[in-house]
Amino acid sequence: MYTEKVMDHFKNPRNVGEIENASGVGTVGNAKCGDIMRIYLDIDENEIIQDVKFKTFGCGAAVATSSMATELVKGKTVQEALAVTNKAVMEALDGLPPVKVHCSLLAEEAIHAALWDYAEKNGIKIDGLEKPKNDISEHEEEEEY
Amino acid sequence: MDRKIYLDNAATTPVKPEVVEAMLPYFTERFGNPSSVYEFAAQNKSAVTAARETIAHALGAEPAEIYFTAGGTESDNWAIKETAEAYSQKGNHIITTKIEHHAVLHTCEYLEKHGYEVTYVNVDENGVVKLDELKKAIRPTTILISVMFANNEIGTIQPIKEIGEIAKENGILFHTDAVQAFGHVKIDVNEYHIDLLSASGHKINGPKGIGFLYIRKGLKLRSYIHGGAQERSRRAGTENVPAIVGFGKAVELAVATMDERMKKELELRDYLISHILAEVPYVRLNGHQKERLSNNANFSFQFIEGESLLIMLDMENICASSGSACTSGSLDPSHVLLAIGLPHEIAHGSLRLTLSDDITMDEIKYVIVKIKEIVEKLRSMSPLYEDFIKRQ
Amino acid sequence: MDRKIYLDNAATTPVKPEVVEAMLPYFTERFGNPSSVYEFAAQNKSAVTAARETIAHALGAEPAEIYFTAGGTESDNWAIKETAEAYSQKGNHIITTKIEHHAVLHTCEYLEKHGYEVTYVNVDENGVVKLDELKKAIRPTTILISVMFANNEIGTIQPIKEIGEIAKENGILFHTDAVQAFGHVKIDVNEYHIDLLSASGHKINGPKGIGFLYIRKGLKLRSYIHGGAQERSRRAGTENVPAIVGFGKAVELAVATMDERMKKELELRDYLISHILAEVPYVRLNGHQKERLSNNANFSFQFIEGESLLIMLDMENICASSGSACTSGSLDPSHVLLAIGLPHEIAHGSLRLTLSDDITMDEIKYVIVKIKEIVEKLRSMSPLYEDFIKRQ
Ligand SMILES: Cc1ncc(COP(=O)(O)O)c(C=O)c1O
Ligand SMILES: Cc1ncc(COP(=O)(O)O)c(C=O)c1O
Ligand code: FES
Ligand code: FES
Repeated sequence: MYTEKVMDHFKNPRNVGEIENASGVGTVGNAKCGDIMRIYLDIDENEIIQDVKFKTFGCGAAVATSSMATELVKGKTVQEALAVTNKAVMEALDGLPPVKVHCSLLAEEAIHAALWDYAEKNGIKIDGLEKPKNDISEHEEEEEY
Repeated sequence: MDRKIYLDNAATTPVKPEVVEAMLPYFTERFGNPSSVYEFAAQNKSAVTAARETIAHALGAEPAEIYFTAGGTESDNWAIKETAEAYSQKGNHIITTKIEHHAVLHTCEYLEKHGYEVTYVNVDENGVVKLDELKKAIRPTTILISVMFANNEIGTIQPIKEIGEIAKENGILFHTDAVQAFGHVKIDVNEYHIDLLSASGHKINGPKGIGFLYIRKGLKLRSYIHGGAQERSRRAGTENVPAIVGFGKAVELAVATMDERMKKELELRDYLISHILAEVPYVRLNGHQKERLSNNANFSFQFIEGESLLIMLDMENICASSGSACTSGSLDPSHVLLAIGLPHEIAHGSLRLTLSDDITMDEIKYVIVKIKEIVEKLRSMSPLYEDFIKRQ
Repeated sequence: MDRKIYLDNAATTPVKPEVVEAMLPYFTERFGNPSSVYEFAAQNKSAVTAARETIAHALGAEPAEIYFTAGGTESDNWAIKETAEAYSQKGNHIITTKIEHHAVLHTCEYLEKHGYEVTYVNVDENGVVKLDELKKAIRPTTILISVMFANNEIGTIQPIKEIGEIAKENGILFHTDAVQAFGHVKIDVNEYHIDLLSASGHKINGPKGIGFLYIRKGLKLRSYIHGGAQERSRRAGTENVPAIVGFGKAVELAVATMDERMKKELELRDYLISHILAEVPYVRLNGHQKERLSNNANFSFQFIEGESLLIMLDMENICASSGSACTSGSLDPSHVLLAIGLPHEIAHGSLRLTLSDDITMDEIKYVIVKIKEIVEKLRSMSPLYEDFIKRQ
């Protein structure tokens, strides 16, 4: 069902855990599948993401996309991290089954939520960042024949 | 473990070598259409008759009451839709339960769009249908009660005899989806007052793509699949002779080994259940403690999600499932687990292990160890567990 | 002849050894439910995908347009009933022909009892549907035209492309029962404007109990068998993996050998037809002389009755049929033979011989000799023949 890359990230997820006193924490869920993802960011004064950790209550794809997303944003600037889309995460994993596309949205949204938290804590505004939704399930549509 | 430990026998089972053996000649040599005039093919008719007799015998039914179908799903569709059609003069109300298989539920939903009314009776926290609610649901227009014999997810066995009696007293037809029970539990259609019963070959080490519907003699329901005159003009389509022969063989074996098999499965299952409940924190057993299939164990592990658990078990060579296999395309938590009262996030962390008598006690011990390890690992990654621990 | 000469390939065919070979591992080893999460079973998904691709390719269709069913009959039921349901807003009229298989005819009759109107178009004396009549039958409320690709009794191949064009010009869906044609004749669903197509595994040396319905992308029709989410939520029931794999293999072989097979069958068939017509008096060939399946010969022998003929042929080790196998429970003469204008008593004396490329020219010669002998013998017993001779 999953690609080798997905399985690799699932078997050995990178950056699992928590960061004490993180610069930003974001938690998002998908009410439809019930899955939840949390991202911790440690951002330095140059707006560079020094460290990132995640926790996920979710399916194989959710675990793998969280892992890959943390890899993709680590060491990046806030603006660069903002540009990491779910598509980029999926491509980095060599793709996901159609029913699992929404799981990668969870990763994108969790990063945005953590960045939003960081911006709020520091009273700054990040260009192009909108207030994230807690529940991403409204994106989804029915399968068509 | 080198060997794959297959604990998903409720999804499907391997075909027994004896069954394959019995089927083989019917592919290449005795391939003829049993409806033909020539001897060579007409012989196949007796092979079909023999399988029908074996099956009828296993149910206390008559051979003429057994109609072969392409599986449990078709049988369920046939039983429910054609009862609805045949008895629509009498009424348009059907009673079923909230924990039926989708083959029953989606069929009932289809009928609801076509002028029928359906009551979905609740079950208690063990998954047992609430008989008082069922009785209260009966109306003068009720034409059918459809309650599954045993549930495919949580294994709970229903009080079929009581339900059959209620149906009989009220002059209502009674259908039971026995796909999970047939060959695993003793069933007598007369003792239990069953009018219609669905079963499927591949759940009892028979082939896929074959099932039957038991239709009590005298019932008016007609064909669901229209066409040729096969199955006494009630189910059209060239007879699937190899699969029918294989199904017959599988039933023969299942009946002959039932007592011994149940005994062995019970021992394994009870060891598994008691150890998981004792050794893993924040876990619950789903389904009835006693009134359950001898091969079914279903747990909910708090704070973790089922699919991840399954993949990790797979990495350890353990095949299991979370909810029913045929719904795994869906993201919704199992309707059965919601019906027994589990909140969404707990329903999500469910694990179904369905054994066979092929499993050893050593394998069960290995499975217990692995489940403990994996649950621990997944919890360490879970934001829900983190929150829970912090709240302590 | 020691060897049985099987000339009833339109009823069913032996499963090819390569097909059995391909299926075998899926019974006992790769038995898993393809909807499962674990790798071992998920692999079966790719086996199903591969079969779907082979089949789609053979039709010029896309894999996502192929839905596996339990056989041709189910496919016909699905196509017709669910088109009727899905497009009932547009109208309630269906056009079909008088020579369809019972899987289509009885389905249409069922719909007639449920508020639909069906026109059964006539065929000419060769069994070709009358296109002018078909065109005239079209109404603003016509939602479906269902015409079989090739007839199972007399072998006539219909002008499918023209019918497809008529359907398309009038914005009407077009279904074809290709159970007898698929794997025997080249079919391209786009070239022929086919929207729905039924086929069955056991008519092309594949297993029984498996078929498919081609559903053109974008069509609204929904499930006929309700339940689990298999076949992209359009056909419920645990996938019959061994049969699907076997079907795929059979299609692969049928496509690869089609030209050669047709050439050989044509030679045998034309020899058979020309010799029977030349050597037996009072006989006619039923069906079109040219536009017919390469393996079909269908004769009517005046003054004799089909079943006696079949039994006597069987005594000479020749397996044949009279009318379609699945109607042999019935005493009525074939509706197809009546539709091409045969009087009852001549329709009764019909013989269908359907060849395969497994047959030798020697066997055909033997069959011709035996038919001559038997027809003579039966005529010598026939009061009709006696009257006829006396009238001369
Ligand atoms: C209770 C129950 N009913 C019906 C079915 C459907 O049976 P099949 O897949 O053979 O059509 C199943 C299994 O999938 C089942 O467990
Ligand atoms: C033209 C035609 N349609 C439909 C069918 C039914 O196919 P099956 O017996 O595979 O259901 C047959 C054969 O029996 C046939 O010849
Ligand atoms: S199914 Fe919901 S996150 Fe994957
Ligand atoms: S005399 Fe036997 S079928 Fe009519």
